[in-house]
Amino acid sequence: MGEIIMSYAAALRETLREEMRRDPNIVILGEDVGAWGGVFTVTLGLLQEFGPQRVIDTPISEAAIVGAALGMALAGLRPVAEIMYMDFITIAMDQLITHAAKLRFMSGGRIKLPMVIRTQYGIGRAYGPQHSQFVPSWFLQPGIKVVAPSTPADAKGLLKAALREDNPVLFIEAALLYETTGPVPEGDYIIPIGLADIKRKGSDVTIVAISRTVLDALKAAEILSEKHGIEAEVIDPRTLYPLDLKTIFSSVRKTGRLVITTDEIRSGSVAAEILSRVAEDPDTLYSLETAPKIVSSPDMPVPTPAPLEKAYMVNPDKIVNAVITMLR
Amino acid sequence: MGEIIMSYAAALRETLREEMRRDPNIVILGEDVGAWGGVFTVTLGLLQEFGPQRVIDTPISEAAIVGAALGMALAGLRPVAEIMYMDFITIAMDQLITHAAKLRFMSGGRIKLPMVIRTQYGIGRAYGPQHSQFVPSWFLQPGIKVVAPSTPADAKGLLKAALREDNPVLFIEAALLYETTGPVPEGDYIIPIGLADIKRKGSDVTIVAISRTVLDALKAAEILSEKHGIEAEVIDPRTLYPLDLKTIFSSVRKTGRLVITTDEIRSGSVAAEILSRVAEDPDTLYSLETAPKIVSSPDMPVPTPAPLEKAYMVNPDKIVNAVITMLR
Amino acid sequence: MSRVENIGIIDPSRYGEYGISKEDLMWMWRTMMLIRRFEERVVKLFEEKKLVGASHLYIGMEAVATGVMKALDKDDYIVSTYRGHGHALARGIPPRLVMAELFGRATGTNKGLGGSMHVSMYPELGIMMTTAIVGSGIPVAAGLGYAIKYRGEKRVVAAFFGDGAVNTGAFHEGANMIGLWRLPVILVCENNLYGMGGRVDRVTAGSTGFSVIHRALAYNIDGIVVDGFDPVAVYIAARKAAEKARNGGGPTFIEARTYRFLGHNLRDPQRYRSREEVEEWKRKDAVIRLTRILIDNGYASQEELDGIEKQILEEIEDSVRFAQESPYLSFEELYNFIYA
Amino acid sequence: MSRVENIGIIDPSRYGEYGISKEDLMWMWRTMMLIRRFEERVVKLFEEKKLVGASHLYIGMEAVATGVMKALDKDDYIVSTYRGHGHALARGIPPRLVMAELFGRATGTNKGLGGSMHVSMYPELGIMMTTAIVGSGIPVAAGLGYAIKYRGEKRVVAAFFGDGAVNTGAFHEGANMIGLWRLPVILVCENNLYGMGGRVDRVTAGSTGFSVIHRALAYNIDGIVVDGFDPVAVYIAARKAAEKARNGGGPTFIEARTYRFLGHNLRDPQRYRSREEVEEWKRKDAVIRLTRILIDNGYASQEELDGIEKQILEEIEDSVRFAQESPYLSFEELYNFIYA
Ligand SMILES: Cc1ncc(C[n+]2csc(CCOP(=O)(O)OP(=O)(O)O)c2C)c(N)n1
Ligand SMILES: Cc1ncc(C[n+]2csc(CCOP(=O)(O)OP(=O)(O)O)c2C)c(N)n1
Ligand SMILES: [Mg+2]
Ligand SMILES: [Mg+2]
Repeated sequence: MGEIIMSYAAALRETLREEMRRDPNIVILGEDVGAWGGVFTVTLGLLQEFGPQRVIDTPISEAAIVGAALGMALAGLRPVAEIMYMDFITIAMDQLITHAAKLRFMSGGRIKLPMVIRTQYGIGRAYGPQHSQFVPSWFLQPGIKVVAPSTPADAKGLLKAALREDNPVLFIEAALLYETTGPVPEGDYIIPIGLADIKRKGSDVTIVAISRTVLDALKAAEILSEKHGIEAEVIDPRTLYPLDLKTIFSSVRKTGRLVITTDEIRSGSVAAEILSRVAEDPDTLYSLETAPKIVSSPDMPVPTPAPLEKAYMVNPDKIVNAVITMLR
Repeated sequence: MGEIIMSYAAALRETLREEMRRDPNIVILGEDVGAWGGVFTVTLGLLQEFGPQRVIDTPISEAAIVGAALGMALAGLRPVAEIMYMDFITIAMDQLITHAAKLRFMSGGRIKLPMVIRTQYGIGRAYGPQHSQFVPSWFLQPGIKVVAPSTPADAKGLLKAALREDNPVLFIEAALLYETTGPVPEGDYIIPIGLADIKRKGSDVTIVAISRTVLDALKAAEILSEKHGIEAEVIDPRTLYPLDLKTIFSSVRKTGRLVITTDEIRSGSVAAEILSRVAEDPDTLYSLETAPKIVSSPDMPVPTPAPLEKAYMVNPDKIVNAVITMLR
Repeated sequence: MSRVENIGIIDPSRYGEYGISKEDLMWMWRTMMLIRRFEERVVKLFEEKKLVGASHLYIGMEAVATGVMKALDKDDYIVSTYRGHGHALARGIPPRLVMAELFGRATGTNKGLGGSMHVSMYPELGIMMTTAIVGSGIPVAAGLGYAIKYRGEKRVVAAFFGDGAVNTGAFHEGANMIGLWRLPVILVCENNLYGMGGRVDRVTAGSTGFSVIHRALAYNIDGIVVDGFDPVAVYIAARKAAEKARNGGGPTFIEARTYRFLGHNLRDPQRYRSREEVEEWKRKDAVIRLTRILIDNGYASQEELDGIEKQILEEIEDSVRFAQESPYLSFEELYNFIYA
Repeated sequence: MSRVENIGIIDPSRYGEYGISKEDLMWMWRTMMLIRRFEERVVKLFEEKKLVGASHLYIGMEAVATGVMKALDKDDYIVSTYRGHGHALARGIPPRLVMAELFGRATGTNKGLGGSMHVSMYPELGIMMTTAIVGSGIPVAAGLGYAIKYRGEKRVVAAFFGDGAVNTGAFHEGANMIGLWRLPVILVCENNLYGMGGRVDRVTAGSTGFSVIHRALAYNIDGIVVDGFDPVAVYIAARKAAEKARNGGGPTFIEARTYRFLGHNLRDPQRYRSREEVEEWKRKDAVIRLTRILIDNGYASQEELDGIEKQILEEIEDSVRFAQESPYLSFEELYNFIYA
């Protein structure tokens, strides 16, 4: 089958459409997913095609959105709940962490929870500290799977996988990614959850890049190659839990150098988790020729003013600098 | 001034009493902190001494308990809010992370939030997955400070510090610690927030132990010394955010070996955060003679049956084994 | 606009009118007695330290689960709580499984992994979730109800929760969805006057007479306040709610007025209430009352009832033996239960 | 038990009876006009891409903030929202500071760190918190109210929120505390019919006539439904609520019935409502109506008003200049604001 160039938002939308046509158990619920079409257009037009029973505009009730999804899943539906901004997931933590992640285990493995929670993080749009948080590390929790695609193709492949998974999947998008475009395979294109992707091959340094920062890492890799003759290998874990450590470890063992990039704040980040796994693995640790480095947001709430937010965020130059300092 | 032997719970209780006598702005709020006296007796008798205006029994409303504390702090009171089990803090995440941690920053530094959130984690009592979670890493967030004392003396000293701090402090206790006893200095004993404590000196291996596992680490250190001639240095960070990395780094540089112990699940733990900091620091990294190791709960909800919970938890033997494997 | 109805104790002279048969009554009596004796045994096991962990007992409240479960069909969904031993037994989970779960054994309802606070989780009989987090079951009930409506099924959801739960955000958000979407959900509020130490009037704005039923109206949900010491009254209330829900009439909030005779759990020093108050409430004991009705109205003789009770006690002892002889899961097996 | 009162548009003939002076009216007019023109300018600045980020405008709703702020004292506390430009200006924060904040400059209300969604946070004038999270301000209002009561002060708290907020758990938990503890809090619900695209009746169980006032009763809070296009009516409602609160009478829930003339924000495609509906509501425009009243009843001439408007426009242009000429904080300085 062929490929079509489309935006990240469109890839998600078309995937939802395809899967909803295939599986009548799939229902979408969330704030303004219906008439509005989703504030980032991901669900635009689905209400018209599938009707209000399957595309459900909810009250402003994040805890109940996730809780209701859980109930639907228990009854055998396959809900896709949308939490408009990742900041608002703070309100649904009980339902996600204390229930969705644990219910199957507590039941002795007798129930299944085929549910997807879609959300996105909003940094980069001058929306301030309450609409810019990216906190995937809270969800490194047994019982949940966490994915964070960086390209339209990955968005499609991972959403398809999530919609066929019988466990709760937290599906994290990024506001700055929605309008990015790329080739997307047609048809039943599925990317297994738990598989990292080598987005660029290289031998001098490994850059593990999370979500939006994959784009920065790829740009940085080009600059490094063109201006400095450094060939970076860029790995996109894509699934943040469970992590595909094998792919990361073997790249690091090859290059001997590691930079991890993320839009999280440094402390308690998934980047820190990855780094700690590398440090705990003797073979990978001993292969390090220089100390690894995390390029992330600093430990500070995001400053709202656009230029300060820009200074706050990861960008290709920061990654280039981290690599050059390392190789100097 | 002298010292008195008392329990961890009593140390907290007497500190609250002393501080409430000193500062009329201190009020306590939470579920059953009044007539009941707190399910772990920490606030027992305070209602009788200070009255219902200062020891406030609330409805079952964790989000509003923290939110109301925030409002009280904005008005210049110094609330001590209790969240009965750390599991229930999931319900107050919005108020804690998106508001308490960020409000001062968003205001351009013009407001202060003198508030303490006390909570405890319940593992070790066969209460199951919804009453045993220990999730301090979620709170490694600029704007908040996080402390987790392991001894009665530290409990007192850090609570005094928290009650004189003008920032939100998350104060994490452990159910299994309440009845442990130890010497507690009398009077105005204050331990600065942000200072790790070397609980035992040693030169062969550094054990960084968090909260309850400090007790396990100390027992492990004795076994290691007596049976294996290995001298472990046990460091209790006490404050989990901001971390006293200096003390940890210099110990690791001295011993060349590092084990981190915690009742968290492995992924996304504060232990992982500490390890990542060690790995990112060239001098400390290069001083490592073997790969460091985290001894934690596995990535699994806690199993309720007592013997399985016991197998699940950190204990001195697991720490001893980790050290011995490392030194072999 | 929603309305509130009151259903007091049903006089035995009216059982016929309500279609209450001898079998119904005998089932109710047996169920309540099973719960009572089972939990008394559990208390003893805790005292003997044979059981450890959580212990939220249902003694005093037996009529509520009994009346509600009687009104439900096999296919209906239930959301239960940490105070769920009674729900489990009334729903018909074999005592062996319940006891084995309390003992944490692999033969328990949830292979021991739920324990006391989740013992009633039993999808085989429609108990889809049992939660230890106050209020958290209500949004889940909304989701279950939505699924029923979406599929055009005739099932209903019965969601149990306490008086204290109505002050949680989760309750509010869930109840709003249930009222808004007219979902086939029965909200069963077990109002036992206290949420841990918090008496209804001290924690619930707007309550009068220690009732929380005014909250139902906020979500356009019809209310029924029912005497929670009469299983017949509770059954009638639940039957009415279930019928309405099955016929597309939407949700009902049943407030069953009851009381727990023991502490919140076995660690509760009960400083928030007096011994006299407890004794006063014990006079309403549903088990004693129904015993008297059965005998006084000729439904059963004391001997018959004693015989049943003996069976129950044997069944309970059998469950203890079964549990104690059952193995735990091995630690390695646990990894199989994290993901589907 | 709590009650609900209705306050419709106040006929100018009754202003005297309510003690409404010419100064009051002129202040209200000026305030509403300032908000209107200020925000029109903000829209333009967004269109010109001179402003970026969030943009929740208050146009159409000016009478609400105006009436409420008029009723508050200097020492009172306020909790505001992401739709806070109007609250800021009505409370008397200088336009320069507001505009500079929108531009993210160090001279703004919050040194630029809050931006549009937090522009009204201004402790100097009692606006203690401005939240971008729907419903989250209500528990905070409870805490502020508790502090007032604890200290025996005469202050009140006015907490602004929208119709959509009443379905959040945070609102529920906070409102319960406010009603339970009889706190001196005025809950100001700006019911503009929609929460983003969610029309009141489609998201709120139990609403009738698109009102959410029934929710107040659930918490034993008295309600006042007021015409939100009449600043005088809003003022009278808020004054009444404030007096009651100061005298220990407890909380009031004011539902101001209003409408936003623009989208939820400037990115809103407004697929959920028709252009006709918007035009219909615009006929109620509070600014136009008060202008007519002032002139028709001889409070002011068109020329006078034009003169004031000219001043306002100059003040706004000055604020834009001021903002654009102001510096940003340096990145290093930011570290000073994380901890006290
Ligand atoms: C969200 C949450 N907060 C606090 C607790 C601790 N807790 C367990 S039961 C309980 C009281 C619940 O009261 P109620 O709803 O009346 O039910 P009851 O126990 O009386 O049956 C509390 C506060 C909890 N489990 N969950
Ligand atoms: C908890 C939460 N959920 C969702 C949002 C996104 N959001 C911002 S404003 C809004 C609508 C709020 O409606 P309403 O309370 O009526 O206030 P209005 O915007 O109409 O003034 C929503 C859903 C949010 N900010 N916070
Ligand atoms: Mg109760
Ligand atoms: Mg609105």
